[in-house]
Amino acid sequence: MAKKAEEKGFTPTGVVYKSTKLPKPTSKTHDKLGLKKKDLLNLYDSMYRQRRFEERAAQMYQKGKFGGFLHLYIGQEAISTGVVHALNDDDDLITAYRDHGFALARGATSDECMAELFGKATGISNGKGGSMHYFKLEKHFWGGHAIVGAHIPLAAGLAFANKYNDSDRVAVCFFGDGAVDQGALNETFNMAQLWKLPVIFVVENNGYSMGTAVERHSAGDLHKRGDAYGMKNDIVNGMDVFTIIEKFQEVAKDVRKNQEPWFLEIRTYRYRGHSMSDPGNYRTKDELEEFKQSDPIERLKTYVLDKKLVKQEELDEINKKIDKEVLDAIDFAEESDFPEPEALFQHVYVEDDFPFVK
Amino acid sequence: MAKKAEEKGFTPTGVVYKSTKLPKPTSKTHDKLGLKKKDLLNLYDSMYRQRRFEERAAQMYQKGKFGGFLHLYIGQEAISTGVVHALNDDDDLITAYRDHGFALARGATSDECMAELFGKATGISNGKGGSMHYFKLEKHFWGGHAIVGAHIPLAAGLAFANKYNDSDRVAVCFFGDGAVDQGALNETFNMAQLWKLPVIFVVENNGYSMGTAVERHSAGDLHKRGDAYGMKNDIVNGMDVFTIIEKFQEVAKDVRKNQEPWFLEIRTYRYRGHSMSDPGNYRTKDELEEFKQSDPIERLKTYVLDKKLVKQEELDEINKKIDKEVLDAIDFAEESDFPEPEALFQHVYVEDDFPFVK
Amino acid sequence: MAELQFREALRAAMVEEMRRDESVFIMGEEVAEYDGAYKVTQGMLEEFGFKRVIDTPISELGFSGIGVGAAMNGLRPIVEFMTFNFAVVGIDQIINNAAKLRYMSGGQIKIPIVFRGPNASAGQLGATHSVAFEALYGHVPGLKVVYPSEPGDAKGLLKTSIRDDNPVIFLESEQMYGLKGDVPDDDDYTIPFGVAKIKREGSDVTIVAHGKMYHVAQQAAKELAKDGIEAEIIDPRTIKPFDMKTVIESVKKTNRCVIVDETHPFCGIASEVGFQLQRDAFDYLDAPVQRVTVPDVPAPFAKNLFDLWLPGPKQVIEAVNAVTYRS
Amino acid sequence: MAELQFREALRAAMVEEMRRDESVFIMGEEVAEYDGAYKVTQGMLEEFGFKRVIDTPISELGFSGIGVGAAMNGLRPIVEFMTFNFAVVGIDQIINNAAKLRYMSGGQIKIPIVFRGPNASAGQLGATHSVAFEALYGHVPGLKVVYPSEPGDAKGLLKTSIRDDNPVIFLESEQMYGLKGDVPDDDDYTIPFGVAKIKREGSDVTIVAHGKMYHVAQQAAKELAKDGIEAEIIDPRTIKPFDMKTVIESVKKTNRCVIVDETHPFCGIASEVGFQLQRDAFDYLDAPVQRVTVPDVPAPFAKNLFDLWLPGPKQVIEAVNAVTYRS
Ligand SMILES: Cc1ncc(C[n+]2csc(CCOP(=O)(O)OP(=O)(O)O)c2C)c(N)n1
Ligand SMILES: Cc1ncc(C[n+]2csc(CCOP(=O)(O)OP(=O)(O)O)c2C)c(N)n1
Ligand SMILES: [Mg+2]
Ligand SMILES: [Mg+2]
Repeated sequence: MAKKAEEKGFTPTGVVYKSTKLPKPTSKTHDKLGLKKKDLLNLYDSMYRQRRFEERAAQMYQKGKFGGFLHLYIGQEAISTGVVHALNDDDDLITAYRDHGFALARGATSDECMAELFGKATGISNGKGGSMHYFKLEKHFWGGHAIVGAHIPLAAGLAFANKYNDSDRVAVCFFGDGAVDQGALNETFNMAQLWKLPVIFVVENNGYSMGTAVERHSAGDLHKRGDAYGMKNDIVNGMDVFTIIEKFQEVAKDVRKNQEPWFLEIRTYRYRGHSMSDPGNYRTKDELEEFKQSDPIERLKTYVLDKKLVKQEELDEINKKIDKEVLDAIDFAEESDFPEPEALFQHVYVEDDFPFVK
Repeated sequence: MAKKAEEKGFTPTGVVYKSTKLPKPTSKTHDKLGLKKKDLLNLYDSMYRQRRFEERAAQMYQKGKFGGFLHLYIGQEAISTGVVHALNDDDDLITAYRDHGFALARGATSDECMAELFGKATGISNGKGGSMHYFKLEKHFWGGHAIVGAHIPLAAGLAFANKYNDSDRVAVCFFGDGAVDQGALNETFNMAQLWKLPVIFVVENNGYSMGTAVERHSAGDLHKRGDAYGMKNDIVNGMDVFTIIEKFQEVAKDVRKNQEPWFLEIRTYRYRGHSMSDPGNYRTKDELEEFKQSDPIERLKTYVLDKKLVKQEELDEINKKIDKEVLDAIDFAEESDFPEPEALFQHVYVEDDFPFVK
Repeated sequence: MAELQFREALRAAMVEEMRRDESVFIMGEEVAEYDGAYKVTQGMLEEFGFKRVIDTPISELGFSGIGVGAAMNGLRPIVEFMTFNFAVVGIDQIINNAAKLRYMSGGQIKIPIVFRGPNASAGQLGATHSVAFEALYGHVPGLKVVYPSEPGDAKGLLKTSIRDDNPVIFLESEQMYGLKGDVPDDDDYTIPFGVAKIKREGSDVTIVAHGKMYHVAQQAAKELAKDGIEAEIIDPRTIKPFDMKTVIESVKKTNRCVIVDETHPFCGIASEVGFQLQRDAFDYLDAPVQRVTVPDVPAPFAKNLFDLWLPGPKQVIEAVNAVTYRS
Repeated sequence: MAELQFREALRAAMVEEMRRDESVFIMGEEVAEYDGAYKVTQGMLEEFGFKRVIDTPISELGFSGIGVGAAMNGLRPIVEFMTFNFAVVGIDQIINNAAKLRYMSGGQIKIPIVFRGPNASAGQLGATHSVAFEALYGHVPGLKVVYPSEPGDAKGLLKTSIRDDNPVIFLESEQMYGLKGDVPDDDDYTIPFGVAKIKREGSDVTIVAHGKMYHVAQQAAKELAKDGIEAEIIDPRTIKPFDMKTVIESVKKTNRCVIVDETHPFCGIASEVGFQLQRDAFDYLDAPVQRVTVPDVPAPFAKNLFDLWLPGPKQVIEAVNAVTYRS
């Protein structure tokens, strides 16, 4: 379809781009990372829940059970899972619109997540946010943000408050490779470095911003955007949960101690289209298949089985439990009530009696 | 007044900041740079005009002859002068609100520049822009922009059109160190590099963004903001017109040939306050005096006199001519008419009969 | 005359103008290789190549400004926003640069640029994705603002916009891209700005409605007709300039007016039209002008709340009942 | 009660609130070491130190967002813009994040933040530095908007703003910072939002005017009084919520209304007030509501043009003559 790159023009096209290249995973074993059997099962449980939840959500979407956009995190689960394991429960997480995985990893229930998709009052944002706007403040999960890049300053603000209040909390901000091109990132990086804010910025470089391969939208290696400010930075393999855990333990420790920001580029891949309507014509099947070879769930499974740390039945047990949990969540969502009509005017302001203009 | 930096907080204060450090000037002599006697006199003429124009403008402002803001370029004249010499006349220049120097260097008359300050119809922007918004398109001078950082994308757009039209023109964009913190810069840098636009971005690092020393507002060395995108960059001494000429000849040639952007950090100093109302308490007298030692006009003068390239009388002649020119410009401005009342509704749209809402 | 989808009509306008004038080009997120997030630009990369159909990074501030700079320097950019909600991060380039540079330069600068893309709500996309921006842009002198409701108007007005030497904000609707309608084939089919169209004649009440709301007005009018109320529907088509003359003429006949408008009520389009009507047709009004708008709250996600939020025929009928004193 | 300058009244409000509540802090360009571009924050660094009085880079988008994030996480930021014209580059954080996050999170998030600084024109500063933004912010649900005209109101309303748990846009005027007026010393002197003040009583015409235009209205009223016309002047003080009740009550008495407003006319504050008046006080209006605004053009630099551009008593008198049928 597209013209040749040799033709004179601006953003080149028609070239088969290799979207992203994985750095080596860690060679550390689970015990070196302090992971007990219980932890390994928990990691598996968390990743599988995210995967299963989204597979079912996609089915429900295709059945027309709910509207709006739906962006799936499938393929990237090692990141949410590893980060949540490595951090303290009161560290603050914030992400973009591809947010189901983080909410679930942080302990939101399948019920409330599914109900949100259905726009029900029992949803994680009371049905007012939808797929892109999950929030769960009691778990220190700050959303779910759909203006690309616009939550990056918010993350620095969370960290600012943590530092102001002498709290020991670290804020972690996730965004896609597409968000790296928003000026919000740079303004925030500069202030975070100047003010030495305890925040970890993380780009989940999954190779594409919608249909645009990363080298077609960003000049230079993404992690280098930190260099300009003297911000510590690194590249990380995002398909291996051990690597994520190792890196975030290390970085969180540094940030907590030195009260200084970090920028991590995590290389990963999304198996599905950008959203449900995306056929993904901009990439090759081969590329997709290659990344599926490093599937984080399969990888952990193989590891624990090969090392005989866990029995197949134990994993089957988890699968069964979660399969049922997610099916129940669909029932829960379907049976839940829509918000009351009055909810339309609630939560605009803190007051319930604000005199809205008619 | 200010508290100690050791106290816990964010942007530190109360420290005597060394705002900016000059790199070495070029050791090349005028003939190595291809400068004839005529050129040397022209350079002197240009710098002295800018200086004298602004000294008089300041007097008129203090006398209450006109309103608005007035930001003086005094101390930085080697940059405008050197750049204009090094570039082709149809290369496109654009700058921020500290714009008198560039307009004059590019051949705008003292008359039209002074008349603009007075808000007269004979002004360089017909009295509609004022000090911060000089425009002279026939000289490829694109303004005069007062939203910090907002003209940086415009410069890339000028370069985009030049490339699109296969023109050989290069666009050069000047901005202050304060503008480096605007996200507009980064978004533009990324696209300029991706699209290989023939544009030279130049930060005139004069040590301060208003009252904020550069290390209090920007993390890291400014020129490094180019590294993130793989953009060629360098630091330049801005108090020596030969250095500017040398560097811009070299860089413009590279940009013209390779159709790729550059980022230059020019270290310079402004002698006056940020604007007329600024007493400049944030800096020491010593610092100011130190920089005045490297005054670009004095420097050129000493050079041409020491080398006996030019006689003192020749310089005196220029001074006299320009002193009179600027005084005449004041008369011209005072005697010129204000815009006609109809001008209020002109130039909003290209049509003269646009049906404005009442 | 052909029957085209709204998106096809927009594409036809752009393709024809790009064939006609080398200086016209389009840039935006996913406009080239992806063929457009909503397929408005489908096939354009193929025809015009990647010099004139340009994928941008997600840098609305940057590429809006690059567009303005390119326009200053002789080109005629079409800048597509994936939606106008995302243009908010780039809005400084529109309201401070595009709208004001000509004025501040004393007429030296000309900025022939079109900013276009979907506006207002498109179903359950949540608060940040559902704002109608015509009041905001209409408020800013130096911009022209267009929001067509039908494919034919879309083609003619987009061609006019591309040929216009001023910055034009051209608003569309995701939900109308599939809408079909008659579209003249004529390569020079342009529609002048500031000329409203009476799209339904009636003598009992004037309904002013643009963009997506125009269709809501039509539905309401059908219902009302069953009840013997004949509504005259005026589609202003361009928000700035706004053709108040046609509205006032109509109100002189009907003596009643309802404005249907997807912007928020406070300082919205309806406020402006209503204000001017009371000022300039005071003696002709037999009832206060009423407005039907989204409420003064952000867009909710839940389907039931969203349906309450978005104006529908029911609210229009109620407003007509109010101005005709039937309620 | 002390006589204070407007800037001193603002400072008093901030200083008192910062003494009262550790979680209140201020950030912005030149607010600390420089003592404020317009000296509103003079001495605050000295008292509160550089943890709570913070100089920012020129990164309006970034520091607005950091403010919102800090507010979400328990602090109560005051964000000073050097002027609201510069906030345009950061406006996404205000209208997409600050205004909408509470709603989208189903009420989980609370954002107690004040964005404050000079608004509207301040003499010959050119088109990019002269915009009045109250219509734009008022249009956006989720924000409260305040624009006081006198030092006493400024103190009381700023204290209310800082204590409010919602995002508040607090508009000031460079040209009014030196204005003196009586200001209560009371540490708990707060003024509720949405309560207009009748600042001059009269029976012949109602003039609604806020911010800098309030003073223009007062000048006009003085002139008119010489002519036997007694104007009632209402200063709404807060734009959102807007106290229409007080306006309507007044119009029921005077039957005529003029709105003086520094926003541009199209979808400006005057449009909204005028619209609501015709809708809700239709039967009480003896003449169409008139508006006096800046024209539908950017601000010019030249003194003579600027003076034509900015509404003055003359235009207000003309409008009053129109509504009283004296012209
Ligand atoms: C400011 C803004 N511009 C455009 C969009 C539309 N949009 C939503 S997601 C997206 C792609 C983002 O890709 P990336 O950041 O790589 O995240 P990923 O989808 O890969 O997780 C775009 C263009 C938006 N939401 N906000
Ligand atoms: C977006 C924006 N924010 C703030 C301002 C106010 N302002 C004007 S100039 C200036 C300082 C800029 O300093 P710098 O970029 O170093 O340029 P210099 O004055 O040194 O030439 C500030 C804060 C503005 N004009 N635009
Ligand atoms: Mg991506
Ligand atoms: Mg500077």
